Amino acid sequence: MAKRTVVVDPVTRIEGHLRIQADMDNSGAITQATSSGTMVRGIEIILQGRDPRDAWAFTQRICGVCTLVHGIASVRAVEDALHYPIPRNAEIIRNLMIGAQFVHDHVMHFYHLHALDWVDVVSALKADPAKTSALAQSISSYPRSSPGYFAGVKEKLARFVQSGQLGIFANGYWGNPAYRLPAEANLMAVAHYLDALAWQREVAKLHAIFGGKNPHPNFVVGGAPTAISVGPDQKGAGATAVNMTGLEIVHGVIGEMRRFVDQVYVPDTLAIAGFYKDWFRTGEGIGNFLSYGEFPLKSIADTGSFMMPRGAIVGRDLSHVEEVDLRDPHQVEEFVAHSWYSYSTGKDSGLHPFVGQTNLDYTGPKPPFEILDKTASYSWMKAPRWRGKAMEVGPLARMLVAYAQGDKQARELIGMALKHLDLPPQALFSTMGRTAARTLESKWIADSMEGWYQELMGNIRKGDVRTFNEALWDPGTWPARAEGVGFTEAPRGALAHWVVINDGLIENYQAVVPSTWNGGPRDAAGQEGPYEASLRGLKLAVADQPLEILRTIHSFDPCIACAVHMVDPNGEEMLQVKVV
Amino acid sequence: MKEETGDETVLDVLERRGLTRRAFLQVCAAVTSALALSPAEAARITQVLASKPRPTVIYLSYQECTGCLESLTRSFSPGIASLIFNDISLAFNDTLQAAAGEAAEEAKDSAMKKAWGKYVLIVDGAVPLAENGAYCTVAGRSAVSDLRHAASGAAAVVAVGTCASFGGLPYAAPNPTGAVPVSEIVRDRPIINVSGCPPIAEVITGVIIYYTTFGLPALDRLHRPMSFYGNSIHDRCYRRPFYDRGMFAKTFDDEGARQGWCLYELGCKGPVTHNACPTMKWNGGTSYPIESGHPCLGCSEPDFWDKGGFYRPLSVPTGHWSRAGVMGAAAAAGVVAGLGAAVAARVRQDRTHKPDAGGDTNQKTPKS
Amino acid sequence: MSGASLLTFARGPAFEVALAMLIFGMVWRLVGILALRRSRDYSEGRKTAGWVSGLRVIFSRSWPQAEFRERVLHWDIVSYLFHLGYAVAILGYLPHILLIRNLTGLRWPGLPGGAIAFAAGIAAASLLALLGHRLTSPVLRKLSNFDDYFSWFIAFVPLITGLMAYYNIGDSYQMVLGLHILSGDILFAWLPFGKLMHVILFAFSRGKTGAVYGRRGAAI
Amino acid sequence: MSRPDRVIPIHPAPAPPSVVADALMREIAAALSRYAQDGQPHVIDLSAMPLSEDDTQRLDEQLGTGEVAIEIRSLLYTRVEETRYAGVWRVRHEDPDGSMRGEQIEITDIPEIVRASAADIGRSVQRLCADRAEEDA
Repeated sequence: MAKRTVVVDPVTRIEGHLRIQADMDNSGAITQATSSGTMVRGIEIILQGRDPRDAWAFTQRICGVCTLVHGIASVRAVEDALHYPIPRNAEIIRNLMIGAQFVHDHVMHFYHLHALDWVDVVSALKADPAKTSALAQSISSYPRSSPGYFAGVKEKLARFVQSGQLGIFANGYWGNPAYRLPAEANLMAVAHYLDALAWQREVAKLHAIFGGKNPHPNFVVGGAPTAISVGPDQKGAGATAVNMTGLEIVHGVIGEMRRFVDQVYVPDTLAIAGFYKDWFRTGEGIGNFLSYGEFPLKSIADTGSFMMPRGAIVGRDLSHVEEVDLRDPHQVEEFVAHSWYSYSTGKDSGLHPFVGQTNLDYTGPKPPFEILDKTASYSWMKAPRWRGKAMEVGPLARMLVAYAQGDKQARELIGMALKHLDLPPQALFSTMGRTAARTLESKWIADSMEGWYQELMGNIRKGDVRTFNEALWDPGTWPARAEGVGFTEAPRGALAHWVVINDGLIENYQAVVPSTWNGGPRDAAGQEGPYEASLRGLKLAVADQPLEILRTIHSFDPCIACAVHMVDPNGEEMLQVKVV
Repeated sequence: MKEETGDETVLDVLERRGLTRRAFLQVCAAVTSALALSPAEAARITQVLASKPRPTVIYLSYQECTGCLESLTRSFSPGIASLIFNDISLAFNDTLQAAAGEAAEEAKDSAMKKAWGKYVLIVDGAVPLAENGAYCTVAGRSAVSDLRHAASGAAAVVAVGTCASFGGLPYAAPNPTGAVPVSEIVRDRPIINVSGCPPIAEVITGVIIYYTTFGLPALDRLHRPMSFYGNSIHDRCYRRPFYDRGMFAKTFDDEGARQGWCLYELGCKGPVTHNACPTMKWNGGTSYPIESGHPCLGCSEPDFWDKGGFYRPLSVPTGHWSRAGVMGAAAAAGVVAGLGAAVAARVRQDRTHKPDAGGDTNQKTPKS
Repeated sequence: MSGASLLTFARGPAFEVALAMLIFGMVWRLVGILALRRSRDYSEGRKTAGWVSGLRVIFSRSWPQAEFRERVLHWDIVSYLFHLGYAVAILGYLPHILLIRNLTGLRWPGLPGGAIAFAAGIAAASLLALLGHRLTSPVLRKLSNFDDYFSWFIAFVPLITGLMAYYNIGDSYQMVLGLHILSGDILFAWLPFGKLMHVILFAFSRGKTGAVYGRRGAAI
Repeated sequence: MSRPDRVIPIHPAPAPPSVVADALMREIAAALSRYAQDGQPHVIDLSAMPLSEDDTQRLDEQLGTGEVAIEIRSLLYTRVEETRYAGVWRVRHEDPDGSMRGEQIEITDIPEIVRASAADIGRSVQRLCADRAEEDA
């Protein structure tokens, strides 16, 4: 195999369009990968001079997939700047909304994006429904597991294939030797893939109750927008979506989520992972992990009360968790050495987001172009660094930080999985480790949602229906100048927004998003981001079926069904990878 | 595997796939239901689907957040919607393409070529023009050139979402990337705008299904289908009676808010926003923003990002100017002009009545 | 211009310009009048506290004198209806109150939409009647100048566009609302420069008259 | 799922009267007598109607269930049921995930969707002959 550069564009739609150029050596192993964001909308520029209470709606449109995370980070940033406390009920509602986003996103990612990297759909046609049923019943109490049910799924699948159209399952690498599941496991996964499709539409209803719609549910600085219209003296009971019916829908959704995670998602992950144990040894990336923490169990100001703790792990060292301070000018910095931006302080300098700059400065080739010069600027993403280091963010980072801090639930969940799979903790630093961490945290969150729901109902019963604090709503009450940072854990990782408010209006706004942590370009010192690093050394077993690249890229959760489109430097199509 | 001829009907597709006429009747029933058609129109749908060649649909994305496509997938199920999109109409979509099972770029080109001049082009996202289009590139090509090419072979263009319809967020002041809506680039094709940020799932599917069966729907001035955008949110809002009675929530969590009073005072843009939220609602009819206590952002209207703030009531000025400065200057100018006028009047007085005639009590007040 | 952009224009730059003109004009007129040279009255006042009479006249002249009452009363009533209806529509309607709050920080509870529409309807009808009177009465017609008709028009348009917006008449609500707000902007801008300034000046002119006559001991 | 304690009183909105159901029953009666006279079938699409819950319930009660029920498992899942009035059928189409995709009342002897079409029968003949030939060979 000759040395070559492959271009993968677009890879996925994380915040627009992602392009990867990978240099390969003679053996077909990737020697260097570059990750480029090829779309920019200048939202940070658009925000300047606007009412900070409006900012959530703008930033939410950064991404319609993990739709609510930017809204949350934004309202928290403004509240942080104004020292604006919100009622506990609002905090709970936000927890429920973020939690629902997590579970929805993770299940969708696993079944509709990632599972087919491991599951051979066509092989499922050879499965025996009775044996599949036995297998399913041996690992889970999920009720849809009768031989008849699996026979029905198989029949449907057969009809797809016979009609010459695989529909949603088309164009995978079916038959590739890298697939290792027995036919029965494949059939079971296909059945659950279909179930998850119907399930996801239902669980989006939680957002519709509290936020009016999904995608892009509504938020408000100072609390939650929806007044609770239940309670002994509420004459208008039923007047808002958060009435008894609405709360029962919410509870129903939580029940659906827990049921699906417990009975389907967790058993499937463990079953599939058991067949791919070698993937617990590859695709690590950089070994530095960062979590801002999420799910305040008391209040957002009390960082110690978070269900998922905050912290940083450097160089795989699980014995030590470093403290993270988002206001510290020496911790989070963004670099633009290889990005299409300029800084007034110089191209190689790093800037803390409070003094961050968004000066679009495109220096790349005029489109149409074939190749981007990796030694120059090549991305619309900046390169965020923590104390100068590239950090991986996401489920693995969260679970590791919790694990390293001795969190009981994290230890229990990870311990259970490792024991089940008979693996050491080091196995977590891997492609499959990332995937498993995602599943485990889904369970952790889904179970916690029930508790938050009960806490909310308890408050309502006690007569506490407060959801909004009016005290600082009027900009006339604000200080002349304020700075704040709002953070959240998005399903794909740590996210924070920094806002500087001057005279009631936004003076500067900077969002540092998970995609830039994981997918950003190299920095001034030449350090790669996690995407770039994790692809280094990866080999394709079958040249035109880069299943291995997909497995690793998808383990970072590139949010939705994507098309990986590879072109060689001459513009000729060489490889084409499509993922359902 | 898939032998496509340019003029297959939906019935042909199903028969080729080995399905019976019963499946066809099921599709007709589902489409009828999706569009809420009268029995007379329902009969026509059966006829159209059995006789008219199925349209090719091509879906492209530019400066977007994927929210529109996400919304679309919320209505997806293994049933009718995916059937319509994947099996009957949709020939290319970056994201859902996997389902069609053909090499993406090839599929796009061949689908376009095969149905050149006849396909329906769906676009989401705005298109940036600044920097020769470098602010959004797909496979190294600028969005604007990609769109021009695709549109030149389209029978009609459906702009999904407010970004594609009216520019949306990228277009918001100061529009750093020079973004424009689809209609600025495509000028010689019929355009249907399906606005909203994002649009309601069932509205997107409804419009596309309508177009693929009946052709262009009736459109309003902004090229939005009347059937979904004919009424304002305010007209159909369940809180409208409170507006009429003068009962308004003053904050997000007062007595009025809990009792579902009108959100006008909190900045609701319902009166000037046309969309189907109050009737169709979101996520399977669960709720819509106003029902969930938040004022309508007006997201299906042009320039909704630039109307002075989401929490500023409609009747309140948008106030982009520095009011204190400008108004102070106006007052100061008024003082100067007033004093000037008075001095002029005094001078005139003095000139008319000689100083030695002082003490004239019959002095007339100057003409004002 | 589309309805939406008209509305944005009316709420934005047009309003700011109108407000600036209103402030400028008001200050100009008031300063101009207050800074005029007052002629001294050398006679000995019959009463010392002329301002009491001044205050009284501000109100007493709000009702026709007995001598003229029979002849003018019903037109006075129509005029009252107009002024009251206008005031209720402006000060009782929540969207207007929110505007005033935005400008001054003051607010008060609003009235139901039906009451506002009724008041505005009365105001519009009486304004039409007054115009009819002006056109049909030979004396009034002789006395009327451009300012009278223009001011009538400026006062009438916001009323009628407001009613149209309320009842959603016309095919674009945004356009009608935009026109309504724009007509309000024009009303603001024109107010200091024509006879509409009487909303402020009536107090000064009557007060001055009352004070002067009071000092001279005239029965008022 | 377990329901939360019902200490919170619920104030359900008064249900709108079931005017639509009554109108529908009149339409069905008229259509059935027309069908009896001149064999003119009639279809009422329920999905396009503003049926309240009360309406649906009233309709279910008044139409009842008759002797015949047919399931069609094709692209969608369709259930065809005769009502207690012979010649009046209810046809419901569902997605595989169970969500309703359309519902009609048909006044006819056998609903159109149940019949095997000539084209389908033709294809069956070919298939059957081919299968037989294979078997024989």
